[in-house]
Amino acid sequence: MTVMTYIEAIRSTLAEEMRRDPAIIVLGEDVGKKGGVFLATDGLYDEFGADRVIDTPLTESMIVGASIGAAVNGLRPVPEIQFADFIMPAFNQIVSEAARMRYRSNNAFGCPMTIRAPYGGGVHGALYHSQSVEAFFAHVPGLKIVIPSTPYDARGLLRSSIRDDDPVLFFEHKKMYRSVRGEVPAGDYVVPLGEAKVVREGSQVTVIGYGLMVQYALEAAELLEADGISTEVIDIRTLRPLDGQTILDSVRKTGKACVVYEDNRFGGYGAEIAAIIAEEAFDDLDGPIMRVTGPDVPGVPYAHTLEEWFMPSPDRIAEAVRRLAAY
Amino acid sequence: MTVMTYIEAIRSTLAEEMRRDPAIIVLGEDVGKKGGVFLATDGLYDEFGADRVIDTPLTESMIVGASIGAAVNGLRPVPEIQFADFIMPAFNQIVSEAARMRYRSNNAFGCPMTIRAPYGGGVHGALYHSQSVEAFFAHVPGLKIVIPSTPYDARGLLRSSIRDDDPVLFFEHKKMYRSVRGEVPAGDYVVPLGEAKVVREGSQVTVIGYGLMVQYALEAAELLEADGISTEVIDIRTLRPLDGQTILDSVRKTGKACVVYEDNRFGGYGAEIAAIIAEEAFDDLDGPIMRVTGPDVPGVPYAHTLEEWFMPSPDRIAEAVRRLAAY
Amino acid sequence: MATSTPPALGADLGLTRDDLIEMYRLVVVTRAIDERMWVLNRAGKIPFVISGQGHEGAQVGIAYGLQKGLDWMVPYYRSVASLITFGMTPREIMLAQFARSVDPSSGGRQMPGHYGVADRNILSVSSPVATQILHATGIALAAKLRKTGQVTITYLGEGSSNQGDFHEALNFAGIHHLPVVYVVENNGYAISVPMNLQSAVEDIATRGPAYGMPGVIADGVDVLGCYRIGKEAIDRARRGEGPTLIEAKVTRMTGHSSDDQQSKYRSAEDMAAGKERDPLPRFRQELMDAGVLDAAEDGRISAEVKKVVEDATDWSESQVDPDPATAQRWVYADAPPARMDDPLWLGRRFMGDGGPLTGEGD
Amino acid sequence: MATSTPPALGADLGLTRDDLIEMYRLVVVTRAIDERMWVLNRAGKIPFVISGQGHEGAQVGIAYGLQKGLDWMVPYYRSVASLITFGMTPREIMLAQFARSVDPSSGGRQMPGHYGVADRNILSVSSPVATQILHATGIALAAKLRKTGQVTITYLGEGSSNQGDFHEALNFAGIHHLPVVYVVENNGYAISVPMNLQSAVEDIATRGPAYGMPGVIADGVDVLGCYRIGKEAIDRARRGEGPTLIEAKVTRMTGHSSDDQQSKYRSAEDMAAGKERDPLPRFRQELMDAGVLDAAEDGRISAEVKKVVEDATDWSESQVDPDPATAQRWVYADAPPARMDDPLWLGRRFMGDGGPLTGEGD
Ligand SMILES: Cc1ncc(C[n+]2csc(CCOP(=O)(O)OP(=O)(O)O)c2C)c(N)n1
Ligand SMILES: Cc1ncc(C[n+]2csc(CCOP(=O)(O)OP(=O)(O)O)c2C)c(N)n1
Ligand SMILES: [Mg+2]
Ligand SMILES: [Mg+2]
Repeated sequence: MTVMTYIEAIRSTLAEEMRRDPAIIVLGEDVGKKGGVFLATDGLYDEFGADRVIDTPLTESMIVGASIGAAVNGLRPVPEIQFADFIMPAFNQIVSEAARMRYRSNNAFGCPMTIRAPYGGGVHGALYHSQSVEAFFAHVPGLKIVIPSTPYDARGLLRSSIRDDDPVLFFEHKKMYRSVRGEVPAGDYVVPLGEAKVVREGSQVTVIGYGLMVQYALEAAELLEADGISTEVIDIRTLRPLDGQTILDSVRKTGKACVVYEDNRFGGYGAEIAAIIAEEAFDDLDGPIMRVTGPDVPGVPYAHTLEEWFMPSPDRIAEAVRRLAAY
Repeated sequence: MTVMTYIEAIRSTLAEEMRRDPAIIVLGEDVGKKGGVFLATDGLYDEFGADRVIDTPLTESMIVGASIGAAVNGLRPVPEIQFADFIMPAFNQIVSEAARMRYRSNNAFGCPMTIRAPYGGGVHGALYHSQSVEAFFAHVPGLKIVIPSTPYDARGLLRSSIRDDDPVLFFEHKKMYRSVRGEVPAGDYVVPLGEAKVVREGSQVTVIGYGLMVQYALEAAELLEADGISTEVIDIRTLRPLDGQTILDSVRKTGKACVVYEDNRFGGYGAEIAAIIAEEAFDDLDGPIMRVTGPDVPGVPYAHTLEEWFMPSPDRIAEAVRRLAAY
Repeated sequence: MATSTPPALGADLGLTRDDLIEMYRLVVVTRAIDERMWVLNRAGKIPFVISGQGHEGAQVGIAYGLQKGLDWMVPYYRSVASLITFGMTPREIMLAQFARSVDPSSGGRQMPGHYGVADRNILSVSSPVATQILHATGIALAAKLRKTGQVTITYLGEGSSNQGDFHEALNFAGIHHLPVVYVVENNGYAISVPMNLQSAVEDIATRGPAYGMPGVIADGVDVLGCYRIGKEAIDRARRGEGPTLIEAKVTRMTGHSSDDQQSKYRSAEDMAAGKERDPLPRFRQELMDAGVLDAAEDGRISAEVKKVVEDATDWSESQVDPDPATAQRWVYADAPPARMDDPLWLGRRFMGDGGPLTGEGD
Repeated sequence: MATSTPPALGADLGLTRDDLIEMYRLVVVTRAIDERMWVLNRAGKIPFVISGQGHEGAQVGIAYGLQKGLDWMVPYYRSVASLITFGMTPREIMLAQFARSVDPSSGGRQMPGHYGVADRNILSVSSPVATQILHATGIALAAKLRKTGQVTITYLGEGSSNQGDFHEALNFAGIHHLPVVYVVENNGYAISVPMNLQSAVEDIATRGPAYGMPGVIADGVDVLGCYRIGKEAIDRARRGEGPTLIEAKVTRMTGHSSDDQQSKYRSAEDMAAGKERDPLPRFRQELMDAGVLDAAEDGRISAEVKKVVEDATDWSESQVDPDPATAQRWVYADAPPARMDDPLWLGRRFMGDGGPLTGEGD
């Protein structure tokens, strides 16, 4: 067992996968000599050279579109989008092309690639360096969406993503890069896509989240334990395909569900989880399905006073669970 | 009272608004001499000339991006995206720019424009001429999303949209263009944005939809009446800002809700409606919140056998309501 | 008729008489398939046609220099002549029109015009224009990195070349000297929008130098001229000298598609001038003048083509429609998981199998 | 020192001595503000700096020919010198650094570098690069249709000019001969990516002709040369003759931003060569050589600028932070409706006001 940071988990896994499979290339803005603006690809250029670690022009549609072509012709690209906020110029290539290549060709062509992008707020990045964009993509059949919340999962899920034969969007919460550390075993383990995980067992309320919000939910659960409230916490890990069974099993046990996401509330990813619970576990529900989310303004504002106002926090999660428990 | 088709309602309202306000311009691919591929802008070029009815290059990002600039400098653009499927290249301009201009500038700049686009399946248009794209945009604070289901509402809502000071996405179901007719009064009435409508009163189950699905829900309600089931049907009309009150009032009355949308189920717009009901009206619910939707495949396939498989129908809605009523 | 012996037509291009006849046959068969589509459309048998009439000369000429079984083609919706030149069969083209289950392009999932055949390195095409230009660029990147020796050719209309993806693709290919050939088929219209409202320059080829690559104009009625320009670009790419932008000046002899009425926005003279630039009679005359083709051989070709088109039509029409039970396959490579985004799982009760209303919990 | 009287510097450009001094002052004050930002950053007072050092000469020169109060400016994040030339004040620039509530650019909502002032026709800027090029094009379209006589100028980096939006914008402006000037400030790097990996051509100006417009290279150390090129483009636009693409060759004297360590990817020689192309000492020397400026006047300017920067810093720092109670305003022009997407409505119970857990219905 080694202890490493979240970003080191990603960096080391990229290096190991590139050693394992010569078809893997990394491409994106500043991923080469600079090693990425967060240093997630640091060292790869030195080890694998300019052919396999490609500093691209500042053109996201090209980064994804050329990756699609490269994937079709035998490579396994791992493009980086510098910030999830800047994935929008590539929206057409991801949603209209990568996601649909297999279905539209009746399985004649596939598109194995893993698009990595740092996302999330709380880092003083303002409207355009703080976004959560998972809801846009989790809605799209043909894509797989992964958001790890620990170094262990980051390694296991990144391996599974890169080895998957379909396009995966792999979002990394940038606030966790250096603030979250954790144990990782040696060896080539994988965490399969499509499996959620109960990260804390409890009996009264189920809290469901992903990414940084799992960390916050666990902090909230500690606060709640002091109040005598027993909270179960589920880390979704793969947003698509979703492991609904693990969620339903838990909610059938606790009878109460609180969905947490950092993105804008209205139409956010967690709405689907609430809808599934309301459809499939209605008889077991003992209270309304709550959501703790970011507010419905267009992005996290910059000034620290405003940024604090935006972000969901352990306290706000705990407050919601308290009310739900008392319901 | 005159009777007109859905598309004639749109065409005539565009012409009337352009007569009323010289700041309005229409721009897009083939909107000029050809009058649009569906003829929604037919006659405008002849009446208003090439300055106000602009045949653009085949570049959606430009169509929206230039409209943003034109709106900032005193015009009121009404860009057309030829098919909603082809709005993706403009995603960045809509989501990162138009939606955020006012918020990010603290109200120094606004962006009044109405992006029109035909959407929807059942017209033999296959994967790329059948899409429902509302979920992507309804999630975005700063945008308003409108989908009328009758000629009356098309006129009243298009007027409100064009006169609104913020960016509106106005989606028109292309299957309704010529198949739906209805009465429209003379005069300059508006239907305000943000108001849903109970289009059929009933007591046992509330069906909530928009666009073509409202027509299907009404057909289903007729079938159900024959079975002795009383169905209330709500037409959302404005997807953002949503009139939640009308939905909650109805569900509190009937105790049962079925949400209908044509888009892929997972993470579709209706998930938010289900989530809101599950959060706000839990105590009044007498059954699970159902959804009747398109399946989770990447688009409506072309062959008629496959297209039929995809599309929600009055029968499928009726079947869902029957089960819910019996619950 | 020609009794003296000047250098044989095509000899300077390395083309044999068989090559010339084959190129001619490719133009003829494509035109015949296209005309059949319109007949089928008017007969109500296929709901949608998008036509390449007027583009065939440029397409056959430019694609004839490719290496089948090695190179890649990334087509667009008017590419039927390119595709047939590169090895797609008339039956395969017709299957797409009828959207039958054995259609190799999409199993009937896509509209006609969205071709693709994996075993012949023809990439599946979508509707949003110009996206494929980036895919071709990525295929060429992989070819370069993997040292496969493959050349990739891709096609789009002049209207589509104004899309951002075109700019980003050519720039990247220019930077890395990728083995790719970009062909803009300029027919003067993007549906109804004429060239002067589509583009700030008359010749799209002007844009080549903006990406550090040659921009070459090919005259679409001159099949052998197109071959020469195509072959040069393909060879240049294969030698590792980088990409080329070819603009083929062609004519759109029909409406944009079966949904379009071009008389609404084109003058009669303009349409007549377009018809004048039909590559088929010109090529036939060129071959006859050079003594490569005579009326008898032309008749044999016509008869053969007629049979091919009959066969392709009848055979395709007789194939079965796709089975709705297969409609949910191939969203992913792995079998649909018994999970939420599988319609049979979550939506089972409304997808027709009448499962229970509530979950196992009750 | 110059005792004979050759034609006065700038006379051929229509610039008076006062103009020259003012242009110099603009360069000096922008540099001083920029340097102050770095001091404040190191002192932990502002978390992020994005710097225009090395770009000021081109910016002042090109923008000096605009008509304040009429024309439009659509800037990018390094545009401080352009903005000050066009009428933004040092206080307004500093307010953005401190993200104070009275910041006219965004009320503290955006990161520093995202300027905009409505009453001076300076459009609010976002982070995704090159989007603003289309906004400028649309502003120019409105100016043309409304016959306002306005010229629009917009700016971006050479890296950003590879984005699709650039292509689509210049093409549209070229088609309609819009009154707009596109300025690419080429500092050789997009963060760490050097020119040869960003662009297939060395000079972005090469791309002008691809859009039917002149592409002109301006040397960013030659302030008056930049003025000449800028003025010509502005005048041309105003005369209705259409757009111009200007490429200003500049140098980035700092890291990309305060988050960047440029020594990781740039050699010491390369960075030293960049510093050599600092426009400030060159312009000072040029003015001194021409007898426009002497040491005493330079000293007076420095002293004045020092005061301006002090004032801007102290005053801005003393302003209040934005009030979180305002954070939900201006999502829309109308007051937030009491509806679902108003966080106070649906989310009220978790937004801090402790409302009831269930709705009115129970
Ligand atoms: C992104 C996108 N926008 C709009 C369309 C609709 N559309 C299909 S073909 C076409 C015109 C294409 O013109 P051009 O590129 O010149 O090719 P041509 O059809 O003339 O061969 C348009 C507007 C589309 N398919 N994709
Ligand atoms: C669409 C998008 N992708 C990535 C970024 C991140 N980013 C900010 S500035 C920059 C480099 C810009 O380089 P250039 O255009 O040359 O301007 P310079 O900073 O050199 O002035 C990058 C990659 C962004 N802001 N927007
Ligand atoms: Mg064309
Ligand atoms: Mg630069």
